[in-house]
Amino acid sequence: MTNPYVPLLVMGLLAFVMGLAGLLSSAVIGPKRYNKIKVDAYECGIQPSPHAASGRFPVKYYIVAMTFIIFDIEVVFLYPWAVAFTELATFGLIAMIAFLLLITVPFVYEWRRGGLDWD
Amino acid sequence: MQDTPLTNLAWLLIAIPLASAAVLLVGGRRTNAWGHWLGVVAAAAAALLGIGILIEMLGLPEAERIHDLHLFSWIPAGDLSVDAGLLVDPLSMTFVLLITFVGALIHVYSVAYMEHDENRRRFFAYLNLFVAAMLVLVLADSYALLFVGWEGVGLASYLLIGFWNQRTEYAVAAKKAFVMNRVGDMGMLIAMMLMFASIGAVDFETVFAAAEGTNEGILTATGLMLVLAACGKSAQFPLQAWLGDAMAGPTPVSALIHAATMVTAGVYLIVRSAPVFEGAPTAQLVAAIIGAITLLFGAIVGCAKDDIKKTLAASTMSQIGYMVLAAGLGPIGYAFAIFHLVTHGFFKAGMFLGAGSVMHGMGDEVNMRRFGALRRSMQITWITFGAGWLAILGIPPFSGFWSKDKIIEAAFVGEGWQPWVFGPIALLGAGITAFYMSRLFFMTFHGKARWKESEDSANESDKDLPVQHPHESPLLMTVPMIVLAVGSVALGGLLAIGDTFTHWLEPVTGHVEHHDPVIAIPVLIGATIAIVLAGAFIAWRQYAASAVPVTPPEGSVLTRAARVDLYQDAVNEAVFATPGARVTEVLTEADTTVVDGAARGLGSGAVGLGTWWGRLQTGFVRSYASIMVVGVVLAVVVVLATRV
Amino acid sequence: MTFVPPSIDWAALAPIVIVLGAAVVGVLIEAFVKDAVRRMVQVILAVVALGAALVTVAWRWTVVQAQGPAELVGGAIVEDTPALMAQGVVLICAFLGMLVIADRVGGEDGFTPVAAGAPGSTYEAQARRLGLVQTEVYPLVLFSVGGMLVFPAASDLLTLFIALEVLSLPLYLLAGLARRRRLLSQEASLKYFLLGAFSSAFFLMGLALLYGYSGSVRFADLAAAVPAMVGMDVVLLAGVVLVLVGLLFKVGAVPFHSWVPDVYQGSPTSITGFMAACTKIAAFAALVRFLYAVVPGLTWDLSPLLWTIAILTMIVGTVLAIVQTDIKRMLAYSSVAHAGFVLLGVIALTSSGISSVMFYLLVYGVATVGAFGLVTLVRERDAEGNVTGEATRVEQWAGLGRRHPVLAVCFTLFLLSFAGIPLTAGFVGKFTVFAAAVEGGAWPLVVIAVLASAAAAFFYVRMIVLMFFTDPDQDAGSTVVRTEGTTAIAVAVCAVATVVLGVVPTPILSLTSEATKFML
Amino acid sequence: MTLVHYLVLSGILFSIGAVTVLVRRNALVAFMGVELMLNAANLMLVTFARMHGDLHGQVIAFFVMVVAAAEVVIGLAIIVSIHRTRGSASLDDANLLKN
Repeated sequence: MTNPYVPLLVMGLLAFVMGLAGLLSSAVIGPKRYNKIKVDAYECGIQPSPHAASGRFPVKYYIVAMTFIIFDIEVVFLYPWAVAFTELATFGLIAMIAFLLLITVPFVYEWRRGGLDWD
Repeated sequence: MQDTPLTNLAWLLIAIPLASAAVLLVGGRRTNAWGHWLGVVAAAAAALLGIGILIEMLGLPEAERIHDLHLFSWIPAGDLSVDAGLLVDPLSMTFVLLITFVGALIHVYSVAYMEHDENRRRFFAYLNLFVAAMLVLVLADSYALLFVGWEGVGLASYLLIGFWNQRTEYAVAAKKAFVMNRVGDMGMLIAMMLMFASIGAVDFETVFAAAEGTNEGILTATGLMLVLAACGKSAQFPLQAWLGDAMAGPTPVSALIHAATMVTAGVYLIVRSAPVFEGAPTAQLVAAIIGAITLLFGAIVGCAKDDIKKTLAASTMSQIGYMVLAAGLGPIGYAFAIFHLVTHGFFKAGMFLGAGSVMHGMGDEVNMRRFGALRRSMQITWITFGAGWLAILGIPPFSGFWSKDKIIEAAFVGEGWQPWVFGPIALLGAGITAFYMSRLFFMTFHGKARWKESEDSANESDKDLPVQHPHESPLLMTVPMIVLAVGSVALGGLLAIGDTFTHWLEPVTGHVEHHDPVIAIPVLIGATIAIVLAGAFIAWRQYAASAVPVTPPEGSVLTRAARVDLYQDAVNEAVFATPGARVTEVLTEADTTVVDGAARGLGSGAVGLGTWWGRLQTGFVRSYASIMVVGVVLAVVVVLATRV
Repeated sequence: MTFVPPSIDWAALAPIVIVLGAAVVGVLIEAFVKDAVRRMVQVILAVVALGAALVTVAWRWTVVQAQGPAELVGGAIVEDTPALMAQGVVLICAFLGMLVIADRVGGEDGFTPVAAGAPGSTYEAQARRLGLVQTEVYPLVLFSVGGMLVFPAASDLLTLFIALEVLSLPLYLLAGLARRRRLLSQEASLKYFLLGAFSSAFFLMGLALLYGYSGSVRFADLAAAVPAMVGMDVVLLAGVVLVLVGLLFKVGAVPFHSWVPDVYQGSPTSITGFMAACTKIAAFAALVRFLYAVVPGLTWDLSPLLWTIAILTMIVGTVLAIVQTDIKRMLAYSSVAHAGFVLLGVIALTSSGISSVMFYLLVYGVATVGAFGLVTLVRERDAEGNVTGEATRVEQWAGLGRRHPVLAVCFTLFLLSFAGIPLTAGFVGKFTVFAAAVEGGAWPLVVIAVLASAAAAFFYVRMIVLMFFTDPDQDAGSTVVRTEGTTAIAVAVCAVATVVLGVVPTPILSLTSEATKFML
Repeated sequence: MTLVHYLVLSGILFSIGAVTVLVRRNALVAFMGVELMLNAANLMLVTFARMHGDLHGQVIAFFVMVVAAAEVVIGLAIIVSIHRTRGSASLDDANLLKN
């Protein structure tokens, strides 16, 4: 068995077993005192604001994050295109323009539906 | 080859009742006024066409009497292609005539019987549907198309048993029948798969041609599965439980479906599959054993029932046991099985209609202990029922004598232990049959009346008796009864003398040399008649000459056992359900109207498994993810461990 | 190294381009069209796009019949008859499903007015008063259908992965948009998303392993590399198994099925019908292509696994369906069981296997859309007699056959088809699949399948008995609401198809068997 | 064969991600586990690309990143809306649908 991938499989299995062992041992040995605080998100020691149902949750940050991701994706593809710009020639240019236009569509949607208004 | 214009129209046999059913169902209330007559006309038209085809067929030489009509290509799937086609031959024509003729009579009868039911139109639609499906079953030229009819009659029977579905127990009975039939259907499907796997086709022609060269193991398995299918449809042991409950349906339904036609489909299946059984003697023997068990079982149960319809149902079960026994005896029995099937179709349907007539006159009472001395008020019913009674007893020259006696003779044919087991059982069954059918007849029509005409007849002993005004039924009901009675009297002799019927079936069942039974024939006939008369005499002593108590006496162990169908439900319970008592609790919660018997076995097993597995469905995403991971790991391990 | 731009045959891509293009236009409509007419515009756009795509698929079918199959976009997608057949079936079911989705049953949309509003909040109540509609549903469905169209045609693992995500991501959102029982709906959405993402991670790992094994993700290259198993077979087999897990998850095969009941129950019913039908069709088509195109050389290695999964799927689906008391959940488990039956045809690995699978999927898809469409119509009443959410508890359907015979008869028809009773499409479907499996030598599976379908008849029949033969429970009274007509049309089409395919299946069967003629 | 170490690392990361999904109760953390699995696959793709001297693996990694981003957007939307409804993002609180 000189297969170079065997260690890989063994490691994967080991990692899995370790993880599972931790899970099982904590389930078997550990005391079970679950409460709300213990399972809730950690917010820098401040009590997490519960029942944000009335709209106090800052959704705006989430929308900004989402907008960021739109551009993030854009850049991921712009880099390699820029590197191989000359070789890809017209085909690359047209494809990229189409891609950018498509990326703009959700952005337009967000803008028209008021996602960019802070207040 | 001669021209056969009528035979080529055989598809109309199915199309006519089907179209009528469609009109009645789609037309809705608008057809209420004349719908029942449309149903009658459709059945009668099919019967006339059937007679036409028969006449045409009689005009042909024997070798040309088998026609395979191709309709259309139904399921072309890879190597398997199933064509829808009709097989018109003496065997299927026998059934066509029985179904359409008896069917038409029962349609007529139902016009009066169902007169006060607001859903009479729907009832006729279902009846027509049943006739169409039954004709598909017997005319099919492949197992696949036969299966369509098979399911169709199941569905129609289910609709008709549950027709008076206002009452829960009727609905339960309907469901029980459907589910037990499914067990049989499973056998049918597996048999088809086996044929496809070994022979590569499911049409009769190819299968039968190839059966000879096929491995005996496969043929045996196929044959056993076919027997299972027959058991489900024909209420044979151990799938007999549904037939008694099916009596919850309207009486014409019991007469048509649960006596004359549908329940005999299993016999048809076995006879039709003769070439398969030819190569599978074990399966054949199993069929014979099942027939023998059922014929005794039904007869014993019949002795103790007080419900007139349930007694007749038990008797049907027992008589079909005779047919299955005959079919299981192989070529010597095939023709007799079908012959008995035909005569039984007549006399049993006649008796069911008679029972319906009695119930009609007695305010829907079914308990025979509340009848008695009805012969004066219902003379036509009495006479017609009497004809059926003498026929089933096998008193010469009534129909039953000619057919049942042949089966008893055939049961005594053979070598080794078999004739000495099957023969006496068949003989004993005839005696018991004589006892319980006479019991039914005397309790109903003879003896003292166990009801009174009016409230003030003031005899002290009559105080608790119910008031009844028995009266003869209208002409629409009595005429079919008379026709069937004539059949019960004469049909057997007519077809048996000179072996007409056996010759008629020869193109299908093949010619069989005469075999001598292990006991001489005259002795057998004498013994049969003697034992029958003895049974009838005992019944007369007990139920006609002496008073019948209105409340059933305690009875012997056997009687008590027989009253509860020889504990069939309890046995089913013990075998299937008790091991999973906890499981059954869950089942009851999950489905309070669960069917009992074998269905409960299947259901409770499945429910138990379901509940157990359902616990894995905790609702926690993380446990779902764990199941997936375990699945992935196992999948990788399985693949890597079994790699080649 | 010079770059050769791939030639793109736009005509061949037309079905996909039409659907995805309509989805993008739908997003722009969301941005620019006024509230009042937006819903109408979206519905028309979606229906027209699906119809046009269906017509285009039919046209491409004739082209492929004449010119043979072709590779598109540099080999990322193939156009051959199995792909077109699967696309056609997906589009038919999506079209019918769209009719159900678009229907404002009982005068109200099936979807929440504001998905972002917390259930029970004043914000939500306000939106409801204003009569807002979440019309994003329509472009989302179209995106999902776009993914489903690519899925069966993908011929490399990357395209397959992208298509998987394009079809799944919108469904995760759609699952959470129910108008009523928002908590259940959101929970369904979360579960579907998390487990879906989990399974696609496995799929991706499989992709990476297969890439490591062969240096390519093209199906053709992979197939070519399969025989050369020099000490690398562990990687190959692990990769294949992981990719299969991703596909089997979408199909809902045991043990990757646990999301199915929860998601089907919690999702808006019209969406459940759509995804139960279309996702399964697309995923099975992709599974068939993967098994046939990539790993025929591994049949012996994979068949123990596939057999086990098929058996488990049939048994678990059937058995669990028996104990359900919720109609949507019962149908969900029955769909798991159906996945098992379809797997029989897949395992057969013959050309009749492919055609039987296609036929079965069509039959199953049509009955599923119809059945869930009917579930949207049966509603509960609260104490004041107001119509509220769907009456999904089984006992609430008691006696429906007497009050609404047409509805009950249609539902019965679908149930009979699921149960495989002859003269319904389901019987022919089961028959062809079983026949194909027997032909492929898998007769023990067929025996189990026959047993399972016999047991399955139990709960279908129970439902029929309940509808026709049981007296309605007064407290659990249910009522049937009016449709705008589209659901009625969809259900009627499904019912007619169920009968026609059962009685005269020949034309469609010959079509599906032609589907195996041109396979790349 | 130092490249094999990357594969081992990727396997470990993948397993850690999978175990995270199984173990962590918080929906966001569980979701991070999924992302870890995706990125482990990415690492493997890139390593294999290097081993085969073939760029496809790297291109695929780009696509995977896009898909992961899209998944994040949708996953966050779902988790946020659940959090707003229930006031917690615990996966174990969401078990109305079961059996």
